[in-house]
Amino acid sequence: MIENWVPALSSYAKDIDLVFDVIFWIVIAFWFILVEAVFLWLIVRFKKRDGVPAQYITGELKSEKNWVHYPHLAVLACDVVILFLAIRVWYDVKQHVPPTDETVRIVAQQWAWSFVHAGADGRLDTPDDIKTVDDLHLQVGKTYLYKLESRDVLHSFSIPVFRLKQDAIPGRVVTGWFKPIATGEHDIQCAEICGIGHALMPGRVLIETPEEHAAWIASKSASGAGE
Amino acid sequence: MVVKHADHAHEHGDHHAEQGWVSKYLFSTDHKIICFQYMFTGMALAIVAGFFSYVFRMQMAFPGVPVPGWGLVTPADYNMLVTNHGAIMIFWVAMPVLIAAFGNYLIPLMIGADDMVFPKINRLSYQIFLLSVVVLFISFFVDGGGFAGAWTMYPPLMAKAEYSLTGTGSSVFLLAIALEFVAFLLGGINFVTTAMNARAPGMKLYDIPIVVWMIVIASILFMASVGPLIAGAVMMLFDQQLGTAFFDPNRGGDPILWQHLFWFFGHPEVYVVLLPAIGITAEIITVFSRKKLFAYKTVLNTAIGTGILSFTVWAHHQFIAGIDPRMANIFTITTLIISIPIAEMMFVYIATLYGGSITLNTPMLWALGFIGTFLIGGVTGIFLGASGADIYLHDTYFVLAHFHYTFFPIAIIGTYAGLTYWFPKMFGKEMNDTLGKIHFWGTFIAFNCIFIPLFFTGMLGDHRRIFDYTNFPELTTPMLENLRAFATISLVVMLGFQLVFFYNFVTSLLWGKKADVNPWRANTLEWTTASPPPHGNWAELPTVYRGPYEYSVPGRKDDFWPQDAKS
Amino acid sequence: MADHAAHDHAHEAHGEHTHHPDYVKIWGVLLVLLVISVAGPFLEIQVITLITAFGIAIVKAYLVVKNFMHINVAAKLVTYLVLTMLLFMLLFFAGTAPDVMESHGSNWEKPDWIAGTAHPPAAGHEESH
Amino acid sequence: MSAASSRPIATGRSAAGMPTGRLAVWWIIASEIVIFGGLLGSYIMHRLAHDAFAEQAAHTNTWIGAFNTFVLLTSSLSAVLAHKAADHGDGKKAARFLYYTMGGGLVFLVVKAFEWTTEIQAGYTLASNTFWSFYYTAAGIHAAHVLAGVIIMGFVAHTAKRQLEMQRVELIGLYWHFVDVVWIFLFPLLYIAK
Repeated sequence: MIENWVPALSSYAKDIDLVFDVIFWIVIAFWFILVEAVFLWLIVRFKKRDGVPAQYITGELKSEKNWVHYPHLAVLACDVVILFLAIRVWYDVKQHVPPTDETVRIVAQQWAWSFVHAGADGRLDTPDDIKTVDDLHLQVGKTYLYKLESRDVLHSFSIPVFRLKQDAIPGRVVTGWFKPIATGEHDIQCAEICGIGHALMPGRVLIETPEEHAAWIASKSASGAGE
Repeated sequence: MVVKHADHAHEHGDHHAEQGWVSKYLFSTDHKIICFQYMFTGMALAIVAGFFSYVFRMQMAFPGVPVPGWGLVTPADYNMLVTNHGAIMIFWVAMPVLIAAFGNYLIPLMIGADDMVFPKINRLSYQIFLLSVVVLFISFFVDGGGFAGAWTMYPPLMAKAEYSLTGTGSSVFLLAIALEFVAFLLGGINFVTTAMNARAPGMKLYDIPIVVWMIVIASILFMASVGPLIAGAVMMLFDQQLGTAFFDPNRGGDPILWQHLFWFFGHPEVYVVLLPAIGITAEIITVFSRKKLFAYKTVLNTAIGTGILSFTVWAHHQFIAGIDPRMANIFTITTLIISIPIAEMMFVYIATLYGGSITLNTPMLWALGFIGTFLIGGVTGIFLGASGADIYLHDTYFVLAHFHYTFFPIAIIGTYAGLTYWFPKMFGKEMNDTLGKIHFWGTFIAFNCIFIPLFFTGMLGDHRRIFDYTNFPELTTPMLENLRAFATISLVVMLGFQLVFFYNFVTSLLWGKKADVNPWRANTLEWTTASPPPHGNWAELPTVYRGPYEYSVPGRKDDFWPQDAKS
Repeated sequence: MADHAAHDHAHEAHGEHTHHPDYVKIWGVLLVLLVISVAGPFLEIQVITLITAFGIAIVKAYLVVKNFMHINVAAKLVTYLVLTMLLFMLLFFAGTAPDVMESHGSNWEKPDWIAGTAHPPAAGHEESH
Repeated sequence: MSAASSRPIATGRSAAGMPTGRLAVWWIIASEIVIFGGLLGSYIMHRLAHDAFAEQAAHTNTWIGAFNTFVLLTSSLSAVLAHKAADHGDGKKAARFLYYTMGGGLVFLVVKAFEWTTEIQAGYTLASNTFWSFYYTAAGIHAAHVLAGVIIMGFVAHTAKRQLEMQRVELIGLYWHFVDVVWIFLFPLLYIAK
C-alpha cells in the first residue's frame, strides 16, 4: 500500500510493505471493521424501548464466555501469523547481512550528514575515499554495508524510499545494509530529535547507473576531492 | 462557583466543625476537595498544553506565517512547544485528572469509607504536585528557554547544555518531573492501602467496582515502574549539573541506558492512564445499558494480566534505537501478546451491550466513543509492535496518530465521560444534556478529522518534530500539505468546541437543576449519599450486600439493586 | 466516633502479639557473617570472594527481613509484593544488559570501549599497570 | 480544624487483615526496591562489563564500610528492640531504643562524611569516572534515606515517649530495616568486589 505514494527502491522495501499490508488486511480490513460493525449494531439493536427490559446475563457461564473466548482465540491465531512475518522481515533487514559489494560510512552530527564513499578502489579508509556532505551517491544494484556513527547526540538515519531507518548513537558504530534497485534522487531524513536544527538536516540519496556513478567518481578523483 | 458549592455542603449538614474558606478549600484533607484541586489544576494545564498544540499545528500547516496569539514560531519555540505539550498532557493532565482526581473522589465513595486512610498525606501529595506545576512553569522562563528535547528526554541531547542549548531549562524540567513522581507515589500508596483496607463491611474483593480496581492496579503499576526512572532522573541531573558521565559515551557511560530506564517506566505508564479510563467506561456502560458487566472476573484478570505483561514490552519503543536486534524479536513477541488481554477486554465491553436497554445520553456517548476510538488506537499499535513494519513507521506521524488515538480516548474522552457521569454527585447539579451532546459530537468528529489524516502523512514519510518540511522536497507535495492543513483546521474546530463544554459546565454549576441522590439509578455506593456528599460522606457508613453490577435482575420491581440495600 | 474506632484498631493491632525472637542472638549471627564477608577477599580467590560477599549479603538480608521486619507474620501478600518487585528488577536487568553490558551487539560495536579509552582514570589515581 | 486533626474511620479498618500503617510502609518499601533496583542494576551492568571498575574499587576503604555495616546492623537491633518494647506498651523504653537507633544513624553519617572527605581529597570525586559516579550516587541516595529516617524517628520517639501512636514505632522500624538491607547489598557491591 505504501508503494502507491512512496516508491519502493531497496531490495527489502517490498517485504516491509508486505508486512504492513498483511497487518492492514488482517487487523483493519477484517478485525476492526468487524468489531466496529458488531459494536454499532448492538447499540442500534438494543437501544432503549418501552416495555423491553434488559436481559440479565452474567457472562460467567461457560457458554456465555465462549462469546469472547472464540474471537479471542482467533486474535491469537492472527497474532502468530503477524509475528512470523514481522520477525522474518526484521531478520532479513536488521539481523542478517548478505554479502556486500561496498561499504559506506555515514556520520551524523548537529546538523548535517557526512558520507565517506569507498571511491575508485571500492574500499574504505584508503586515500581515494570520497567525502561528501548531505549527498549520498550510490550505484544501482550494488549491495552496500553502512557503518553509522554519530559525533554528538542521537540522530536517526532514515531513507523513506528504502524503508530504512536506524538510529545513530554516539559511542557506537551501527552496521546494516541496503541495496538500491532503481535510479533516482530522494530524501534522507533525520528521524530522531537532535536539537533546534532537527528540521535542517535533510540529505539526498542519488542512485546512479554504473556509468553515471563511475563518472561521478572520476570527476571527484580528478578534482582531488578525495583528500 | 466555589461559594455556591460551599452553600450546598452546608445545606446537607456538615457534621464537622465550621472551617474557614482557606482551610476548607486550600488546605483541606477531604478527599473530595483534593479531587477538585487535582481536577481543576489538570484542566488548567490542559488548556496550556492545548494552546501549545494550536501554536505548533498552525506552524505545521502554514510554515513561516506568524501564529495569532504567539507570533513567529522559531525552531527553538517549536521544539519547546511539542516537548511540553507531550509532557504536560501525560504528566500534568492525564495522570492528575484520571488517577488522582477520579481516584480521590471515587475510591472512598465507592468502597464506603469516610475518607482516604491518610488524609494528610493526600493533601501533601497535592501540594507537592502543585509545586511541580510551579517548577514546570519556571522552566519555561529560565535563561535559554524551556526544555526542548522531546518528552522522552533522551541523552546526550538532554544531558549537555552545549547540545540542547537549554541547560537550565532541562534541569528545572527534570526537577518538575521528579516532584510530580513523588506526588503520585504518595497518592498511589494512599489509593492502594485505602482500597485494600478501608472497604465497607461486607464488601468482598469481587464486590469492588471495576473502576476502583483499575485505579488501584494503575497505582501499583506506577509504583512498580517509576523507580528506575527516579534513579535515572538523579543520574541525569548529576550528568547535567555535576559533570558525571552516566549517559555520556565518551567517558564510559551509555545513552541507551537512559532509554531503558525511561521506557521501563514509560510503557507501563500507558496502562497507568489507560486502566482508569477503562474502569470509568465500565461503570457507565453498565448503568446506561442496564446490564450486569459481562464476566466481571475476566475483566479483572485481563487488567492484571495486562499490567504484568506491560513490564515485558518496553523496548518496542527502541526497536531501531540501537538495541540489539535479537532482543527486538523477544519484545515483538511480548508486544503482540499484550494485544490479547486488551482485545479480550474490548470484547467483554461490547458483549456487555448485548441484550441491554441502551440510553444514549452524554456520559454514555462518551463511554461508547471511548470504545470506538480506542479500538483504532489498539489496532494501529499492531503495525508498530510488529518489528518488520516498525522499521519504516518508527518516529513518523503514524506513531503520533497511533498514540493520540490511545491517549485522546483515555485522557480526554475518558475524563469527559467520568465528569459528565459524576457531575451530579460532585456538584449536586445536573448538566445540560443537549449541550453535552453537541460538545460530544463536535469533539468526536473533529478529533477523528485531526488524526486520520496524520496516519496518512506518516505513511507518506512525515517524520516527527520537524518544524518546517520545506527542506524535504518529497514532503512538500500538495497532498501532504493539504492533509496537514486539514488536520490543523480540525484541531482549531475541536478546541473551539471545548468552549461549549466550559459554558455548559459553568452554567450548570450556577443555574443547573438540582440533582437527586441517584439520578442515573445506579448501584454503586457513591449514589447512596447526598449530592454532593458531606464531609465524612455518610451520616452512617454503608454495609455492602452484593456486587456493583446487579442491573435488571429478574423478579425485581426496580431494574437496579443498590449494593447497600438489604433486600 | 472516629477517634473511638482508631483506638479500637490500635488495640487490635497490638493485640496481634508479634512473636519476638531473641533479637540479640540474631544480631550476633549477623555480625559473624559480616566478619566472614570482610575476611573472604583476603583469601584472594575470586569464587570465594563472590560467595562470601554476595552469598552472605543475601543471607544477611534474609535474616533481617525475616526476623526484624517480620515478613513471615505480615500477610502473604507482602512476600509476593516484594518478590514481584525483585522479579521486575530482574526483568529490567535482562532487557537492558544486552545493550549496556556488551561491547558488541549483533549489529553494533562500541569502538571506544574496545580500544580501552572509555574510562579515563580518576585524578588521584596513578596508573598501576 | 477538628475534622482535619481527627482520624477518619477508614484508617482504622483493615479489610486486608493488616493494620493500614504497616501495609502502607510495605508499599513504600516496594516502591523503594525498584528505585534502588534500577540504580544498582545499572551499576552491576557497568561493574561486570568494565575491568576498570575493579581498579577503581580498590581505592575504597573496606574497613570504613565494614564499620558502617556494623553500625547499621546494631542500630537495626535497637530499632527492633524498640518495637518489642512498644508491643509491651512501654513507650519510654521504646523511645530510648529509638534514640539509640538515631545515634547509630548519626554515627553512620559522620563516618560517611569523614570517608568521603578523605576520598575527595585523594582526588576521587563524583565526576572522576563512572565508578565513582555510581559510588557517590548510590551511597548518597542511601545516606539521604538514613538522614530522613533519623529525622522521622525523632518525631516518632517524641510521641512514643508519651505513650501515643505506639504503632508508629514498628513502622519506622520497618523502614529502618529496609535501609539497613539496602546497605547490606551496597557494602559488597561498592567495597568488597574488587
